[in-house]
Amino acid sequence: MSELSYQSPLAGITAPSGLSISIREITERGMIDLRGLTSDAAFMSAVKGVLGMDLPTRPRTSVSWGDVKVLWLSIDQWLILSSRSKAHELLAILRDALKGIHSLVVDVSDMRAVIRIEGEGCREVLMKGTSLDLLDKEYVQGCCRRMRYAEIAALLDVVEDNVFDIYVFRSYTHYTWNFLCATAKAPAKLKLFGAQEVPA
Amino acid sequence: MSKPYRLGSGGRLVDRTKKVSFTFDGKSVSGFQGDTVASAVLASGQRVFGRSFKYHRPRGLVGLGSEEMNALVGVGLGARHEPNLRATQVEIFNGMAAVSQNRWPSLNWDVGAINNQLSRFFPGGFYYKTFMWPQSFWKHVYEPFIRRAAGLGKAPEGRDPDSYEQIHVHCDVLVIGGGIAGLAAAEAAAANGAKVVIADENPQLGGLADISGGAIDSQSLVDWTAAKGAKLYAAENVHVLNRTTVVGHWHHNFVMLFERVADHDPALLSQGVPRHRLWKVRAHQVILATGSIERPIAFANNDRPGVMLASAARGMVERYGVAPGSNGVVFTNNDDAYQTAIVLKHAGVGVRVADSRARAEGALPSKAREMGIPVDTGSVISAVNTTWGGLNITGVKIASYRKGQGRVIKETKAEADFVAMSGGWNPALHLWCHNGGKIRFDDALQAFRPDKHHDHITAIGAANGHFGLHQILEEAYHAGSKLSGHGNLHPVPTAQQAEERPLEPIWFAPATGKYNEGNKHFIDYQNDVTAADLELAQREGYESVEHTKRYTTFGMATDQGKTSNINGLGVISEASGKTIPEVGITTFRPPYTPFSFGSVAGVLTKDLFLPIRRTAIYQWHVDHGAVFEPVGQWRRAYTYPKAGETNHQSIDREILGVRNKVGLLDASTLGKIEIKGPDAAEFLDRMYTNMFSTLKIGKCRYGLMMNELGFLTDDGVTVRLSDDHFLMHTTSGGADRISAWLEEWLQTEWTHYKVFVTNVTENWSQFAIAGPRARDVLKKLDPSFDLSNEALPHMSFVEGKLGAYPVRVYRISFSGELSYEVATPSSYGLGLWKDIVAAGAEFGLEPYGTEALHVLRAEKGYIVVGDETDGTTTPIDVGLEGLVSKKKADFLGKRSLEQSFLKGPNRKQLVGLLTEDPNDVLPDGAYAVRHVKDKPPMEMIGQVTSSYRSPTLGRSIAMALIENGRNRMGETISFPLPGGKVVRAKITDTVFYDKEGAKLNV
Amino acid sequence: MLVVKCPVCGAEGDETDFHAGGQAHVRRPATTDPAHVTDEEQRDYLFIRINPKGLHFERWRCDRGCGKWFHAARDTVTMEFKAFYGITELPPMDVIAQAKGQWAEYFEHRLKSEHKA
Amino acid sequence: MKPRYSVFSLARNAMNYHKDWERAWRSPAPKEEYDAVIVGAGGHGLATAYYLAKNHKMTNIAVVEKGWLGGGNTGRNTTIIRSNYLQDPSIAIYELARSLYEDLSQDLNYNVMFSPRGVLMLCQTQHEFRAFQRTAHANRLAGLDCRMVTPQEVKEIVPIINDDPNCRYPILGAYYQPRGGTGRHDAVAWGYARGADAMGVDIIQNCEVTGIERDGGKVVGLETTRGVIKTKKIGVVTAGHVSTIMDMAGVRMPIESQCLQALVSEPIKPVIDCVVMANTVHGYMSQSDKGELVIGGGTDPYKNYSQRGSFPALEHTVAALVETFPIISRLRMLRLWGGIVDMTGDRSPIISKTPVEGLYVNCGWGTGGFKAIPGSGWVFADTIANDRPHPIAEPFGLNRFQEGRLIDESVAAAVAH
Repeated sequence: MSELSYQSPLAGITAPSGLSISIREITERGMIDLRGLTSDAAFMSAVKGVLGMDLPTRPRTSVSWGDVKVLWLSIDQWLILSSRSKAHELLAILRDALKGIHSLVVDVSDMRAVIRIEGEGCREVLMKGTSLDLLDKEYVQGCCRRMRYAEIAALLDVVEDNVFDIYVFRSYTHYTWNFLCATAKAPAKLKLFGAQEVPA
Repeated sequence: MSKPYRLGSGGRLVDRTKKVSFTFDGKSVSGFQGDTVASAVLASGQRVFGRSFKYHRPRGLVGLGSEEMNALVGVGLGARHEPNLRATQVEIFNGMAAVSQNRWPSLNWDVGAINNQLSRFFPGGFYYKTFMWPQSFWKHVYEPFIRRAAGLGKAPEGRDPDSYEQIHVHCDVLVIGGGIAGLAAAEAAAANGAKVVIADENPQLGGLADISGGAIDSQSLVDWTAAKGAKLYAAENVHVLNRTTVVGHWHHNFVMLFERVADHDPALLSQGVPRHRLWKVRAHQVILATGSIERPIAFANNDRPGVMLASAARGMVERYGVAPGSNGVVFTNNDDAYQTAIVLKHAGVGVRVADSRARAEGALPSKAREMGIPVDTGSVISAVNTTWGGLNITGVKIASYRKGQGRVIKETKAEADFVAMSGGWNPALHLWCHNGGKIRFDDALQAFRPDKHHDHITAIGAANGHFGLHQILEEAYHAGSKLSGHGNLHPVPTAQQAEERPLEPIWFAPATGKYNEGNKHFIDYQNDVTAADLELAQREGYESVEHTKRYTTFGMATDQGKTSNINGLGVISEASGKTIPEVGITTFRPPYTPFSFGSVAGVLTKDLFLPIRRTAIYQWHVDHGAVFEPVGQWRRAYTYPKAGETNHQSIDREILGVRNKVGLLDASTLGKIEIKGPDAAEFLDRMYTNMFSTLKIGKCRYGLMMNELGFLTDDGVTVRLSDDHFLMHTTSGGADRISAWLEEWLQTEWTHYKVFVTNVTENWSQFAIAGPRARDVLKKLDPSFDLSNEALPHMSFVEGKLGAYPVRVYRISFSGELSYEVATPSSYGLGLWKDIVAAGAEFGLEPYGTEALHVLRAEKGYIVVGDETDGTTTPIDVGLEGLVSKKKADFLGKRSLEQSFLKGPNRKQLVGLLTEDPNDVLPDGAYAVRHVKDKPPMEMIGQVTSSYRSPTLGRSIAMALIENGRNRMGETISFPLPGGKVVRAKITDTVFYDKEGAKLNV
Repeated sequence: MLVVKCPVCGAEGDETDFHAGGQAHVRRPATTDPAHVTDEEQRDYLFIRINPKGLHFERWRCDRGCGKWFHAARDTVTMEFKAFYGITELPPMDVIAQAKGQWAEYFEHRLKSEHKA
Repeated sequence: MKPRYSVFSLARNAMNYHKDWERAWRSPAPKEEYDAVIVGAGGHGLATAYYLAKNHKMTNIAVVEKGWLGGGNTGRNTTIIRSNYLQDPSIAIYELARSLYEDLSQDLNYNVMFSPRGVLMLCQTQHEFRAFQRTAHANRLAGLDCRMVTPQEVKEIVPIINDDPNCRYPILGAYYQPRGGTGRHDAVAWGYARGADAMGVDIIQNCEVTGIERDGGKVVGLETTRGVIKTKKIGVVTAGHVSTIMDMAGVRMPIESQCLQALVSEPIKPVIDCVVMANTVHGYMSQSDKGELVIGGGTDPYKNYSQRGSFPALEHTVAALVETFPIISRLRMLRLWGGIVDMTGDRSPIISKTPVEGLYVNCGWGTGGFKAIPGSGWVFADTIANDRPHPIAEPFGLNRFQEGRLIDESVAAAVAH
């Protein structure tokens, strides 16, 4: 019958004007949830064989190789990022490579929405929703972590300085988007620390 | 008789070139840029700012800043009105509308002032002793009267048009207070490379430096603080916050800062700047540099407009170029207040000093004398004379005094139209105490000082009871250096300051007549608590300071006792013969000064108040006129009424559509959890009441979950994908709760299990296609798998494609009809949904909502956890003992089912109900009684759990939990309803439709 | 608001990023054999709680981090955390030494029985 | 007998500037022995003593208190009084208490300011609506004066409520108890103290219990910071500290002590003349006679004896109330505080004999104790005097936890405030 019609979580919605930073949806991203034991050498090498890189074992870090990026989620859980098409290949290869090894590989490409937050001051904007100290040196490229954002669970990936991807479960997409719009209004822009004007 | 008090020159904070006009009680007032409502109104000659809480006495300005307790004003109009603001903190702007409070009809003529005439009948706690008869009068007569009289300002009208926000900040050192001590500590910490936040409640830094004598490195204190402030603003590792009050200190150095971002400038508000911002600061070290608060002296009628703190009097002159009057008396027990006399004299204001101490030989008193200011030592003010109604001071009486003397021996009249009083200074240690800091009494200061604290907080300067300039600087620079985490000692500048002689406490000045015979020595001004009230409370046995406080309301006004605290303790200690430390002090609680609820809510209002979860089909539901119902945080389509249909008609149509043709339900909210590992099957056996290790691959099984108490918490269908791989469905509300529940047991109890659990709920859109034509609809969608009853029988599963769409298909039914639940990745959900709607059109497919779903399942007697169960219901109660395994050694809740009450007799059991009159629909939750009586109480034997009018059966049906219900089949029971109607219903089994389940296996 | 530190992944943050899970070291008697659990044992397991004013031992979950459960030792008056340790572990000996009353009894008994085994 | 309080006595005393008022209660030293000792001079303990003396003529008794009387949760709660609970045992005890409140001021000759201004429990979800409907049916058949009201009626009763049908949690209706309301919390403690004292009860403040002396399974006395006190009957009524006291007698309790917070706004002229509870969003609000908005919320999720709560718990309450009553956005928080509440496994109280003869316990009122004070004291006094559970107290016995006979009010989607 008809062919596949893809609809991203924020389809049809664009950022309002008058924001201090840029926010937009990242679509068509493939995501695989991988669970396994780092203590299981067979698991670790099987995964390396497929991804061509070691899984990040240092908490709250990510590693990339080519167009694949792996985010550390827990001591036994990772999120593998790629294009949607690549994710389908990877899924099959991984399942195959992990046969007989205690693990769980699930395609979760449709489970989360991805919102990209860019621009000078975006750390301050995010700190209106999280209690993490995003000004700390820990939050540089290669850092990722789960967090409580506004009232919900979110995953933060530091893409580069002043570029963040925030992952939220799909049903919360509009809530998160609206929260960002409310906290990123230009008149409410903040710069923490650094030189300030002396008030009249 | 009032006259303008603006001086010809002076006023550090006002810009005389910029006129600002606003209204006070509708009267136009003009001031200068930099004025507060307090300074501008005072400058206009207006002495009275408001009326007191209980006696409605006229009250004027007492303080200079946030300690102000009398001059409270309402600012703004309509929805932008804000009551109870301290006039001393409100910066004026053109067009501002300010009003006085708690008076009617007007400030100068207030009917409530009758309370003052009758005040002798209203001692502290009087209302506990009367208003008891007749019984009903409290609610209907006395209380409404009291409530109207009380309450200060008025609430705004309508929804707040302004916005608020919050932000989290982390720092090495948080410095609270931008006075000399705070600036020095911040400079030292910053110089050591620490990340520093420094906050001050005022628009400008400097604290009280501008009204304190002395110099630092031969710079004036004003210049020194200005220079240090500029340096901090410029620093890369410092964030300076002005107009920002630190309102509270919580566990682990969590500190809350309340910033008034735009209150002072409506232009900012109209640009969309948040009105207030709440800063949630987590600091490694907190430095408390909050300074000190001057205390009044308790003398007769010390509340008259024109009686103010000495610091306020000189502050008005120095900062705003406003004189407190034309001729005044400084009443003090310390040297510091002589600065006020000196400042007033310089400004050309008439002034004399009454000093309660026998001798005043310090540098400041000597200087005052040299300037020709009359100084009476061993003297107190024994009376304040006013015009009628107490609006204006006409003079005072000065009496000779010796320490401990309670009576006036000789007194002389003195001309005066204002009084500047100083009873000494109290360290502002409120924040020290918020999180349990200990304090101790300092005899030299006659005040409490910080002692021990278990958190990382350090008090310095006046807040720590140190008033000597050199001592303050040394302490501040040391603290800032040490607490920076690096600790290179910052050099300490040298200070020049006149030495001061110690104060002598005076808790109570003798008055003409006896104080408890009519004279009023106010301790807590706003709440009208006098020394006599405190003494009475002690005498009546309310001995604990907390009792006295609550009995008299001392310290409970909007200033929370900032100025009254120590004076009250002094009076109590004299009345009780205890020392002040023995009397103890009431607990300081957050906030330091009141802050807006709007800032606490931040942006979490309106649609952001709590998240709403949407399925991928949400917008389609909206576009097709769905009525929604919240299910947890989800919004689910309740029904889809067509033009002219009521919800009921729409629901009936949807039900019959499923029974006779085919319906489509968005079931995406159902929880979906993948469970995999060698021990997955055994693990499920532990979690569910029934057996899953025996489930065949590709088959589905309905499972029940109990908590450890033996009560039902969730249910759903689980499918076995492969030998070690399961996919579990939970209720819509249950997905997160149950996946966390599974993780908890894996991690904390059965840690040896090799099982992984991943919640994939949101990855899938899932639809139920239910009804006799369901298979026909799917066939049209070009399935990649065999849909026949043989290949895909009831309770089986297949993975494949529908056209281009990857799908998981579960042949399960919650309606009793032929039914498939089809799951596809969420991004394809809307596409597939639309295709199904299109493909189903020719078979009469229509979407149905949650209410139809509930009726359909009720017709089949299927339970809904949360409807048929209520958190105290076991599987046996709802007739599902068949699903409680006898074989399994252990599963959650098994042991509790053995407890005597859970397996006892007369438990409520789930049954069906058919009302005698098929048109009677029992209300949800209606109770059946053992015997109908003509009036309550009646003994209840159970309640309706679900009740509907079934369009399928053309009659009402219901399910109920009835005491011993399963042994009462066929019995008729009675439900007495509101209005006296009694509905009788026959107890049946719970399956009303297709008892043999024939329609499931077609 | 407390600052909690997960001993599993090292994440440190406000209590709102964590989930408080009640008293630590509560034994589930049924795990061994439900049939031989007395009503009293079941009651103790489900309801009876050590409720000390002072040092306490409790469970937390790294709710917005690695998702793992762990143990914490905390003073219920000052709210200071004395230790964070694994969900299958006992507290550090120096912290056990500070335990009082019912907790002291518990650890004494527990250490004895583990010593035997 | 003490001179009675009245408008006349007030006027008489005014004539000589209130010099002749007597103490509201004495400050006695502990005697060597009492017929019974109540541990804890909060509302429940003082009411127990009052009814022991009044109803059971036991006047040789004492109430010992670590701090100052009424200084615990009695003086820290939001003073809500209602009885519209779901479960029969709850209805019985809370309605007994509510009906005693009706004329408590007259009974005690002390104005406790019971103000039956009505309690309105909002229904903001279908599920909550159904749950309250069920409660309404149960309460009606139990003889309570309660009813469901429509959103329009809600708006009439509380004009400042947000009645926008499109808001996050629209008002679908409410469950209303017209004779519920509030009281003056301190006055309840003080009134009972004065009344008990007048009948000869010794109220001994600043007297901390350090031990419970037993002899072969029976209590024989108390060790206190003011010496040993002999007695054969001890009633423990110490709320958040009950575990500590009971531990002295070797009785372990199904109790956890958590922090519950409350706060007040600055005083404003009257805007709301009833108690509104919004359980879905965990907030409730009323207005005191001083004009302060009195606001309460949920408990911290962990043990806390510090009487200082965590801010997030309050934040959600305030956000919820700003949404429910938009005008409060510009009002200000004046004071916030915490109390140590004793939570049981089923969130219902314990009024019970114990395995130790002569030792009785009354606790577990958690977040909802104030409204129960008169009833709780009444049945606990009877239980102590007759050494058997009062019929209304019986379901609240400790044994329910091993029988699984829980009294769970949460099933009515209501919080127990």
